[in-house]
Amino acid sequence: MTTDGAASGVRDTGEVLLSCVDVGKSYGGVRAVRDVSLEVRAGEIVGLVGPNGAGKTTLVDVITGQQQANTGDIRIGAIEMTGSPSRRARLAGFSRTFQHPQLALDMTVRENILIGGVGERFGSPWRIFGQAVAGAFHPGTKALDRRIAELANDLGIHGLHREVADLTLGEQRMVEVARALLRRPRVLLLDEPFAGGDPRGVSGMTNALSRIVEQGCAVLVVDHNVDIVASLVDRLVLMDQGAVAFQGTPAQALASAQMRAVYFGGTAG
Amino acid sequence: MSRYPMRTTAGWIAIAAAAGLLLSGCGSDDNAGGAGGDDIVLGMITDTSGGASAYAPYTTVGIQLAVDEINAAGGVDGKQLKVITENDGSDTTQTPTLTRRLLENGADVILMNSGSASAISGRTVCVEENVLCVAPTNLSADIVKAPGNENIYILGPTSEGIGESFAAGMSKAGYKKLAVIADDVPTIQGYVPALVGAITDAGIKEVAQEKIAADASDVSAQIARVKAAGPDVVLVMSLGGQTEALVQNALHQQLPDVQRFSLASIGNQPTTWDLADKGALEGLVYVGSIDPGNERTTEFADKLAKKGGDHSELTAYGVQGYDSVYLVKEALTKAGSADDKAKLNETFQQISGYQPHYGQKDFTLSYGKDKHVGSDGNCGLVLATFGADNKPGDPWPVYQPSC
Amino acid sequence: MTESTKKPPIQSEPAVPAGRGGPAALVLLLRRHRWSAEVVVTLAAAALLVAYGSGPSFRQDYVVLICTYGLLALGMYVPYIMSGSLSLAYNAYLGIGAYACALISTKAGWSSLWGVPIGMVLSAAIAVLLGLATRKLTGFYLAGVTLLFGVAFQVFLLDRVSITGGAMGMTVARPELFGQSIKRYQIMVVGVVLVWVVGILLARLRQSPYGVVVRLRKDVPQVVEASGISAGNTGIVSLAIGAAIGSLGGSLFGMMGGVAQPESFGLHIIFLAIFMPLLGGQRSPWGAVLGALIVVVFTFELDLVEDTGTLIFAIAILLVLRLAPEGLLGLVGKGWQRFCRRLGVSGHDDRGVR
Amino acid sequence: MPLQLWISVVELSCFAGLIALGFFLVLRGADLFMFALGPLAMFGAMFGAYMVSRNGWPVALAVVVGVVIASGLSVASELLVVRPIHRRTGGEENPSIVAIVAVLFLLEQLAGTLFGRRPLPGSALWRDSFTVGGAVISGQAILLVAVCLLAFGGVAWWLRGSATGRMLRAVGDNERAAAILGIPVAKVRMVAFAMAGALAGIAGALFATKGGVTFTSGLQWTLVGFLAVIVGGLGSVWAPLVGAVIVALLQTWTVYKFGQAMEDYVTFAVAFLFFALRPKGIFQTKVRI
Repeated sequence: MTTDGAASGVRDTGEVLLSCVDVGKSYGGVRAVRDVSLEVRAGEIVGLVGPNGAGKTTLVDVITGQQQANTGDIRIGAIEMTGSPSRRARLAGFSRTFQHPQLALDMTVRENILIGGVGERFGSPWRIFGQAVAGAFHPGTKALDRRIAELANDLGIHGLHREVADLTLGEQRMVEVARALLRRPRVLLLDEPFAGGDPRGVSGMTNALSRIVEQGCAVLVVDHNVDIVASLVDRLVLMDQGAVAFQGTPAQALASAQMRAVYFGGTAG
Repeated sequence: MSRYPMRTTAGWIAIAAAAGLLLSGCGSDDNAGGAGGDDIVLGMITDTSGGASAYAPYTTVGIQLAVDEINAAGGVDGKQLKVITENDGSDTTQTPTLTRRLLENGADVILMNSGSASAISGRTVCVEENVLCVAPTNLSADIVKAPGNENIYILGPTSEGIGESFAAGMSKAGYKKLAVIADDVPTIQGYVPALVGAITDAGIKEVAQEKIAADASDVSAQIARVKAAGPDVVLVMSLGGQTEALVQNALHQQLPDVQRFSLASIGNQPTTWDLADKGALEGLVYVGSIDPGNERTTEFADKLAKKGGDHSELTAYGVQGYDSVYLVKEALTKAGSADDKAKLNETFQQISGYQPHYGQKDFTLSYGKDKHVGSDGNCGLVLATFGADNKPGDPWPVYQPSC
Repeated sequence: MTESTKKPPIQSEPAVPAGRGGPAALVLLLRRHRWSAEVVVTLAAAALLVAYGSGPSFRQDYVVLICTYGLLALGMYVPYIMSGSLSLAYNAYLGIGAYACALISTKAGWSSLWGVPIGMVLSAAIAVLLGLATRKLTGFYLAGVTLLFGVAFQVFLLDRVSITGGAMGMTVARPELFGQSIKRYQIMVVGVVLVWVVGILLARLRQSPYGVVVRLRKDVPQVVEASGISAGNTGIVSLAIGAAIGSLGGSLFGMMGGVAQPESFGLHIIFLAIFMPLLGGQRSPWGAVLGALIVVVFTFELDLVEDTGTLIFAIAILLVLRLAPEGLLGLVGKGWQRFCRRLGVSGHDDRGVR
Repeated sequence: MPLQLWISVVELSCFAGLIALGFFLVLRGADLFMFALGPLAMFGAMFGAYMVSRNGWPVALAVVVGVVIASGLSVASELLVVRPIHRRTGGEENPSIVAIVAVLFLLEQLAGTLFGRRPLPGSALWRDSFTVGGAVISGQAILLVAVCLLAFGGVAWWLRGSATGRMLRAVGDNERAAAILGIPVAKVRMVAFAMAGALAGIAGALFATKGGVTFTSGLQWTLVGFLAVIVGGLGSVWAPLVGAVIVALLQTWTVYKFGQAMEDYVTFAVAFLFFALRPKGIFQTKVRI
């Protein structure tokens, strides 16, 4: 499968929305992430690939603020994120999906999406309390519901009032994407969006992604399956043993020795 | 509205079903309310499962004995007495509701045979419904404290009376420093201030006051504190049972030379005597209401023994239950019928000089508009001692309350 | 059976199936106006309750007890059922509500009605403090430490005689409004109205953004955080709301009974508080109210053989937990879905938002 | 403090320690706080006391049967209530807590209905008592201490030396991982519940002679054991015992110094402080992954 990152030249002019510089994270003596630097620009899709145990998940956790980096510097737009809790990342314009869909199974599709759009209303304890009081009297979700309906339509999600438990895994991933997109993020991180999905889900996801980037969003796709990701992204970042092994266009990456070494072992030829 | 979906598809159906259930409950309740129109109904709040269940059954036996006796003798003005009961388990949240339910089921008079706290919780009902309420065994003067006492009566002597008797006895015996050990049950804690107040008013100094958790398994810390305070007399207050035994054993062990006093509960509970170590109760003075020299008491004891069955041992509770029914009978006779509840309350207040079956020979009960405690003086009490066999024995030779 | 046949994506709302006009149309109508239906039916149930309480006077106590327990259960609803924080100090909140009314009327000489807001604010404040101190705890540890708080509170009521009146408690003066003392019957009506209003508000709250956030916090707290919301603060606010509602129930109870006593606020309250919402059903605040109704019926009507009411209640709880985790309303809901399916319409509201 | 109080501290420590050891086993084996252990201890003790006082059973027989019943009920609650609910909810914590609290409530009410709601006196296995330096030591207290030390030593040896013991620790650390490794998770959990129930039964039977037992005693007993675990932590088998000693010392000293009412305040304050400052107790477990 060969794919040429045709549009990459144009998109290079976009501003840098996510940047990691020399990020490192170790547990005890184990260095899970070593001096990783990468950046994602507006309107660009970057794939972060590597085999299991390459340090992808740790890097994602560090970027999202779920774990704190030992060294290095992470920025979303111009905002320094290092050491901030994950909810600050969201307020800086960062959205994500999860490797295992994080959805409340006994709640509806609409409700699971809705939370993606209300973060700024819950900024402080007092505002949370205000939301509780207001919520008891007036739902105040008219505009949000319209946007949810639009998004659902775009992403091909049907039956907003179904319980999430009734959805297929592919549909659940779409719900996560909708949640992440509800408040038009500047940076979107998709964590293994294709794992376990059916082919229809993959094509839906691909369509959705191209629309998202058109709106100037920076997208980072994390996956261990290089084949699917390569067809989709402008650039690939290959991780191995905690460090970046290769960066470049998908075509370059697939042809590279590093890729072969990482995926097929040093002896493979 | 459709924008506002409720996922509780069936919530309201269930509510409707529940409401239906309630309605059907309406119907059955009305039927259940049919206490025979020809009977005079005594509604009794009792406790078979809570804190007062240790003594309430004795009272019930006394009450039933009196009712049977009166019915056998032709009833009151040709009408038979009938007892209906509700169990509140000493849970004061339930008492008012159950009291009202007794009234709904036809009760003409209420007997409060549960804890003092229950009586207090239920007395608002007595006033609001203007119905005569008698608490046969409760000792707390708070039950009949104004305001809100218009319809409730106790027999007495109250905890204050007990305090006065203790005070007089302790003074006469020359004690100076008192230590109090009480369990933390609300009923007992309610007695503490009245009792201790009366004793300290008599010039005896309170050097220690200790609380014991009702389900305590260890009292050594409290006993050590008492010991450190150096009292020459100790007053133990509990509902009886294991807690009392625990304390008495420890006192017997740790402060063998200090005189001990206790409440009626230990005198009335043979099971507690067995829990105490051998000889641990010897010399203990308790305040009882049973005077072996009172002929009326022995007469009652004989009837009770003849009747037999559970809880037919002679206790003050049984006598007081028995007497409370006869008090009610006197009011009923005077009022002519039970139909006018307000009048029944008034005639109860006219009772004077009733000779109860407990206390000393000269003891009488009288009531009045402002006299809701029946006892005419403290000779309703008897101070008795325990013998070496852990059983109640002779009257305390030092002092006996008088009227 | 393949994935796709098992879970067909439901495309659009079917029209009323041909030839099944009557009942199916009714179901659709009800579903479309579910919210109005809920208001109407619960209002009718409240009216029935008032009608029931208009009979013999013991029923007024009965109804007020249902309302007290109803508010207690509704107080558990937001923090526990929706938000997943199992804080057990509810005997304290109920007690604070009752004692606030008692203290304000006996010590300050004001109308005991002032005790209502004071109790609510005080309870909420204590809930926040407890919540802040235990914010890192979950599950068993939170349950344990709040239980200890409940024990300490009861000891406080018994022990601080100068403040709480000790074992015998304190009287709560008949509440007065504009110089008029409020009658028992009126208190009962107010109680029913309170439960209904709180129930309706919580039903709305459940569907509001706050409700959605709080419920998601229970299952997927990391999503709440990733959406820019502090899961911890959301939980603490829910604890405060629950405590205030519980305190409201305590005030109602105190004003009706005319007395606040330590024995009314013992640990048995905690058991009731946990089990009532589960018994009735977690999907709706009305489940909590239904649970309260069942509890009162159990304690007063089900002493079949002496003193077995609570035992039967305990067994019922285990059976519900084991066999009908959705509670009684859940069972009814299942029946409803089956009924709808037989009519050929889906019981769920599948329409997208248009 | 007078010598007599030190003896009380030792007795209370051993009792709380035994309950806490039960908690420790279930926490280690199933990652659950088995709050119903106190009521299980109560149930065993009430059964024994009832049989001795009403049916004239020999004390030893009543104690043994009581312990077997406590252990059996513990296993039954795991099999019939806790495990099915644990499984249905995918190991969520709150439903498990509610299930255990429901068992606790049921045991209380069952005991109240079967054995009556009034306190029953426990019967001593060893009725003698000895006076040492003015303080009285009952034979039963000596028995309690001996059994306590034996139980702790035995469990420590079992955890380290036996295959099941080592599996127990693995399951509690990560049930899913243990299942993947082929450890019989269900069996290990059952063993933990059975042992905890038996320990509770022994503790209840031996301690009931001190102050009798009522159907409501169980909750208090649970709280004492809970506190011991909170203070001691889970870092070592002996941690619950250390926690129990500290709690017993503090409670006895508080009552001696300030009277009964302070006990519950101090109890709550200790729990509160430990939760706020050292939530994993004195002896912490090593980092789990």
